[in-house]
Amino acid sequence: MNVLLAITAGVLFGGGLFMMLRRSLVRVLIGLLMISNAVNLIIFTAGRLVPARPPLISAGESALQPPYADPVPQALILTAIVISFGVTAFAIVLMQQTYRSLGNADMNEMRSTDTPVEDEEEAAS
Amino acid sequence: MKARSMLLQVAVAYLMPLLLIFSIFLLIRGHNEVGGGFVGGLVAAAAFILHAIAESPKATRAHLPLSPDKLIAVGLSIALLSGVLALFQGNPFMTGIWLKQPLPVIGKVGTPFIFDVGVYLVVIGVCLHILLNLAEDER
Amino acid sequence: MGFMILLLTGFVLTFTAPWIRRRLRKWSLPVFLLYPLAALALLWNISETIQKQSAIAVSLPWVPSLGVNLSLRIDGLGWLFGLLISGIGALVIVYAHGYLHHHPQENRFYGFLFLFMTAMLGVVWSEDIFLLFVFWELTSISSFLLIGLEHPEEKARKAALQALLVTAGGGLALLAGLVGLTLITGSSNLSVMNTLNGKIVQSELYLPVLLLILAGAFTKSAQFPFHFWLPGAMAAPTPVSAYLHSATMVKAGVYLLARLTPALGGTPQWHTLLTLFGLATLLAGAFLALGQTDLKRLLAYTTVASLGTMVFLIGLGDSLAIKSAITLILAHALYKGALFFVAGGIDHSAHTRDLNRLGGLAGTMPFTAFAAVLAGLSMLGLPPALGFISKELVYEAALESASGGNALIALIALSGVTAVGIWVAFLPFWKKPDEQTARGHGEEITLWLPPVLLGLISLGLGLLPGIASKALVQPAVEAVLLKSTPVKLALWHGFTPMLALSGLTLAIGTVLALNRMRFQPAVQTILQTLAPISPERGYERGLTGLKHFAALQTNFLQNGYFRRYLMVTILSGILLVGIVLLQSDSLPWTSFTPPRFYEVILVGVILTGVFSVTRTSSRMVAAALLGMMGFTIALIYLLYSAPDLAMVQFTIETLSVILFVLVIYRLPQFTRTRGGPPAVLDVVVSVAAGVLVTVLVLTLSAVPHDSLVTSFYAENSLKLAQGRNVVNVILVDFRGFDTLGEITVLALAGIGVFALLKLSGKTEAIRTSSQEETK
Amino acid sequence: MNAWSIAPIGLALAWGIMGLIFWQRIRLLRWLGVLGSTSFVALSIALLTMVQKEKFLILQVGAWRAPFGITIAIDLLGALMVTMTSVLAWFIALYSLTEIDESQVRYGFYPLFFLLLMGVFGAFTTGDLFNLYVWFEVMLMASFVLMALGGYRAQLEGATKYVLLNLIGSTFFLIAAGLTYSLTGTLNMADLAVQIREIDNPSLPLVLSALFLIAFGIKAAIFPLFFWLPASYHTPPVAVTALFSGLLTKVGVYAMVRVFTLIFPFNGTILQPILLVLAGFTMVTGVLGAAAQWDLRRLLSFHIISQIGYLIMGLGLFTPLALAGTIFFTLHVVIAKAALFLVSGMIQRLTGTFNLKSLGNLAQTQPGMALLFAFPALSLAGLPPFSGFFAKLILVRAGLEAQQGAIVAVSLVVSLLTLFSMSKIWQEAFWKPARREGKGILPVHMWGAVGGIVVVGVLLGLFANPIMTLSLQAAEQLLQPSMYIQMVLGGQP
Repeated sequence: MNVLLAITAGVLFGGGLFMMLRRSLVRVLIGLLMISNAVNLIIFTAGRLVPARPPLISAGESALQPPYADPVPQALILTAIVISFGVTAFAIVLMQQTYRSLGNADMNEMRSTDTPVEDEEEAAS
Repeated sequence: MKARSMLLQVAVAYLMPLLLIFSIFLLIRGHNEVGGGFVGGLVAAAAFILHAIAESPKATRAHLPLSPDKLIAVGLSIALLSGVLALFQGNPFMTGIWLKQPLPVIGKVGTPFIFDVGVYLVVIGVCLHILLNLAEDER
Repeated sequence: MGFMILLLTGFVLTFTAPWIRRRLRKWSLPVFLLYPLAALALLWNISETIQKQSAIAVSLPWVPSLGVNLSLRIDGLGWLFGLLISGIGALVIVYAHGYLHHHPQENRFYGFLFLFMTAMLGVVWSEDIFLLFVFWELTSISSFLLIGLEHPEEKARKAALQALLVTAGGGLALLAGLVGLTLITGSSNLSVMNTLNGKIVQSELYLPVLLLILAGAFTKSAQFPFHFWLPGAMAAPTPVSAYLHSATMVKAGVYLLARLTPALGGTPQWHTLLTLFGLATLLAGAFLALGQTDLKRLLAYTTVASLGTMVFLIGLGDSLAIKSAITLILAHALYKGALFFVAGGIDHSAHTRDLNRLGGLAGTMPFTAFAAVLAGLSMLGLPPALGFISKELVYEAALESASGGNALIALIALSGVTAVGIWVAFLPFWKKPDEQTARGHGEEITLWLPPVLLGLISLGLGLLPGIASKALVQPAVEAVLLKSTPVKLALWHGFTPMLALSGLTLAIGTVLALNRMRFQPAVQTILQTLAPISPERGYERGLTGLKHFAALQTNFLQNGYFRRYLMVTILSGILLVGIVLLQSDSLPWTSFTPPRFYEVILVGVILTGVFSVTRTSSRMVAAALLGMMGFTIALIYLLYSAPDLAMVQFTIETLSVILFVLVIYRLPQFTRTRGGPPAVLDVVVSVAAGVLVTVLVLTLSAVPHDSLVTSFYAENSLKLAQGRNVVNVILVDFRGFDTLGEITVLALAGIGVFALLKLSGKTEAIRTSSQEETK
Repeated sequence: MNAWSIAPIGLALAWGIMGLIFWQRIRLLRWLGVLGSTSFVALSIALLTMVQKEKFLILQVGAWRAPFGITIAIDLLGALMVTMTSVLAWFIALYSLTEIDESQVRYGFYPLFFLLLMGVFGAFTTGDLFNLYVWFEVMLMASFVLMALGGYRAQLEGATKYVLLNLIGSTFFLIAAGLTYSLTGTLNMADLAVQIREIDNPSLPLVLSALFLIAFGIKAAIFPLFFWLPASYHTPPVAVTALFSGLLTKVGVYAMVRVFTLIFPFNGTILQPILLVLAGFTMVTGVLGAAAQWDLRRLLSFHIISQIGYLIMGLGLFTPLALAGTIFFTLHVVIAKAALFLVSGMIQRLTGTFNLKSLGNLAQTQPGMALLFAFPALSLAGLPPFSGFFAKLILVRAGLEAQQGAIVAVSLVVSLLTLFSMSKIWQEAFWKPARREGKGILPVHMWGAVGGIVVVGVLLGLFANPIMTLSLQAAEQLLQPSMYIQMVLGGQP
């Protein structure tokens, strides 16, 4: 099953990347969201999935009884999910503001900060 | 968010307290069962967002005991202080300190739990800060 | 110790001199003179030690961890150079008080001058080669500042840059060479290195080190083909030209070669390279000089020729050649300094330096004319000036060098130099004035006294060759050769081949000089024909080429297309990981277990979602698909025993979709990529990245591991951390510190969104400063 | 003693929270900035002396023994970096008193400033791989906001690229960290060092190293992953640019140094030549990029990339001397670069432009500023007796010792081009006749801040020995990880 999930994660990642390579700001955003989901899935899959119980110590026990799912990747992913939520929330709003300020949602039109400055006085005359 | 429906308003009026109680429940039991500060905070935030959708962001703000940005500050402070407490015992930062006796309803209380409360508050604060401001930002 | 303090004072003066000058006005002259005079006094004080062929050394730690120390050592060579630097320096200060009076940069000039003087003294006194390098580069910097003194003129700026780039470029080669030298010898101490000739010469690094050091010395001393910056440097005010670009700084390279002779010399490579470049420079300098009409350029090119001669002599390397080189250094510094002063005086008085417009100044400028004659005698190599002795020695060394060709080349070139000497020293004063001639208006004592003094010294040393040889030349020669070498200079050797050559030189030179009008245009024509392949043009082409290439590559790389950036970034990742994967021989692989039915369904949903999302052109559909994929992932988490994860994923997905929908309405529909470029590459890269990720997951999770960490948590979650939900315990306790960072990120996101929403859009209203440029 | 190692992070968070509490009190916040950074300077110097004495400061957070909890481990490198950060932050805070305008303060400049520092301190002190990721994110998130704070069009546009490309970097990091856990079952760096060495198949760690190289390479802006930097660095207020130039890319380099010395020593593998080649290209493309610019700040931004090449070169050579070179070079370049950016900010304030073509004659009108520019500029070009010279000297020496003549040659040529670039600024802004005269007077604290940082830079060159010795010691520590491992895993909690 690992294999199937690994492929899924790969497809999600590749698909997200493809979307990020589009020109439309909205598509780029969608790609970003897909990639952050893909990464979590990657870590999850890499954390060795076996049929197991959730990492909860049941009443009466004093320790986890095997087989249990590795809680560490879960904790890591949880942290990662929350972080990426914060980051994507910011990114989404940033894109919105960029669009508003530029009046354009075409990534190819966003080049002003890279193209060399014109000579202002010469340009003026 | 202009379109408001009567039905939704009524539903939210009942749902919101329920959701809030559920979120606190998630927070408290998180140490032993599925749940925790994150999920609790997210659920609470969802409750307020629902309210904002049904009524208006402004009305929701009126319901909040603290403004979202203050919630963030308070939450962070609680989280930090819960870690600092250990220093007074001469232990490393964030070493758990537990009350000997469990409290009723809440159960065992220790600094990790207080830390989780901080997390809970930050999550609520941030989600509301983002979503409310975004919802109010009609241009 | 006094020397150390002296150098330190020099740096203090660098920064305080402009202020002193402003406060004291003309009284600054005596104050400034204190510095070179103090240097002279210190040198005078140790003269007995120097005469006894020993040296003064002092050392303080600087960066001992790198083996770089403030070690000074003043031996005969350093002593002679020290005398020249401080002596001529004192005269330059006097001269500049007259010459630069009312110059807008006057005050600053003295700061730069002291910086230079100190740096130059440091170069010739350093015992640690890295300390030497420090001072060496400081001379380049001060030279840059001084050449650029007239910086509103574009010419001055260009010349300054040219000099800086050439000498600093050489300096970098020098640095590499010096580092190489320390690697061979294990020391950065010059005296130590100079005893390790055998080790150095046998090292396989010898040739590269030699080439690098020569590159440094040759650029500094304006050897062909790096000579071109020196005439350019004549954009500097004349006191600067006299001091830096004839008497002292340009000799730093020569100094270094002399200094390193015991360490690096004595090999065929050394001999060949130095004599070759030396002679080439001598010829080129002499020939180029013949084509000039500007006094300072004439002098500059003959300086190039003299520097070539010095390098040639050091290349010969025997005691006669070294003796001759040292004598030439001394003689040249005296007469060339004086002639530059004279040229400056003429310029100051007649407002031109063009030979064609000068003449008959002897009447209005008698003292200057006197100085010119004194210095001219030396330059022409006429007895009894020191220049005569030095020229005899040059011929003697050339003749001794077994190759008659050397002497012939020297003869040709020195004849040219002689001609130039006649033009510079005599034409402006005694040529009959015509209607083109500029009128001079008198002379000032500050401008004629220094050259007269230099000329008199030159004459005096020629008349008393005993003093010159015993006191000045011999200690220096011995310091170079590291052995006792009696030096006896004399005006009269009898009728020798050298005397014949001297006479011949003078004769040819005079003929050339007298036929200037016929002869000079021809030289100029040749130079013009050669101009396209001149090193100077090469430098300019290199510079323009560099600028073009820089613009080209930057526009290509940093082209503003985000897609391209992302593509390159991802491709590099794929490439790098791919390379590593390909060159590793065996990789473990996860075994395939047949999936369960509902797993297939969930995976199918996600795959469909991915596929549809890439195809859809509706924002809402995309949002819905995103949500669908997110919730399916939550189900996968649930399925694999991660209920906490599922719950968080579920709620966060909900919030994200709300957020996304809130925003997406404000954004436009997808841009239609009107036919657009084919996305084949995008597809290929995306697929490759996806495949790579899958492969990575499968290989890296294939090796079984038993995590100590996991079992510790399983064991102790309840016992030590009082919680049954192990994931939660990890989050708030075991790894609670991560969570602290994580909620900080969240808080930052909150602040950020708020700031974005409130601040943007008000753009134009508030803004006055930083950003208007870039808009 | 060990308990102090948490202090930078904790203190930064505390100041950040204070900033949030006094949200709208502009004047108070401004002084809070100076006060807070003063406390960092004091703290970091104390830490540095402690580390000098005790070699390591190790703290097991929550008293969980390594590798079960998160370890904070400050070695000499970490302490040096923290000190550098604090010193830089102090000058920036002083400079910011007027540079950051009111609206930016109102919308969170100071909390962001402190939390950015928190992330940076965290990254420099943590001994846990995933924790490093978290601090990276804290730092990045703060930098995202600072980048966009102000909301000007160019800022938003620059920030968009900055954010997206850096998120890709984070993605690589996260994947790499996850896979590392998958391979070894641990995240503690010291424990990882042990576990990785026990893995039979050497290509598996190598694959991870490649992933980390890309992840940190993006953060460090090496060739060809640097695009985000020139696209965005010139858009925020100059104090922010100076702060970023000093910290963000350097944290990337630091992470590389840490991970590649402690966990994945890569010497002898295929990655070593790759790293050296990348270092060369980074230097060259950066400096050529600078040569093509006429906007002062863009020009300086491209030089950041070029200088990163030198740092990577030291890492790629992988000898004690070379690593010491990287460390010393980092300290040098952070100070010199920040000084140059701040001077450019002063120039812009006076003349209203960053455009070299419009500037001119400042050597006449602002001799003091010329001096303040000249020192760090010469230092950056590696001329003696400034710190850049020693930084270059040590790298050249290490390169020749390792018989890597090619990279040494490249580094020397690039340093000549750097000099060219600096002299271009000098010629255009300071020497040539001005088209537009500067007007007005700059506030005293600005002169103080820039003067101060320039003096620090000059002292770093003139009295290079103490810091050089520390760098050499730090490099020794890095190349003998056994001590670190033992201290973390076996030492007293």
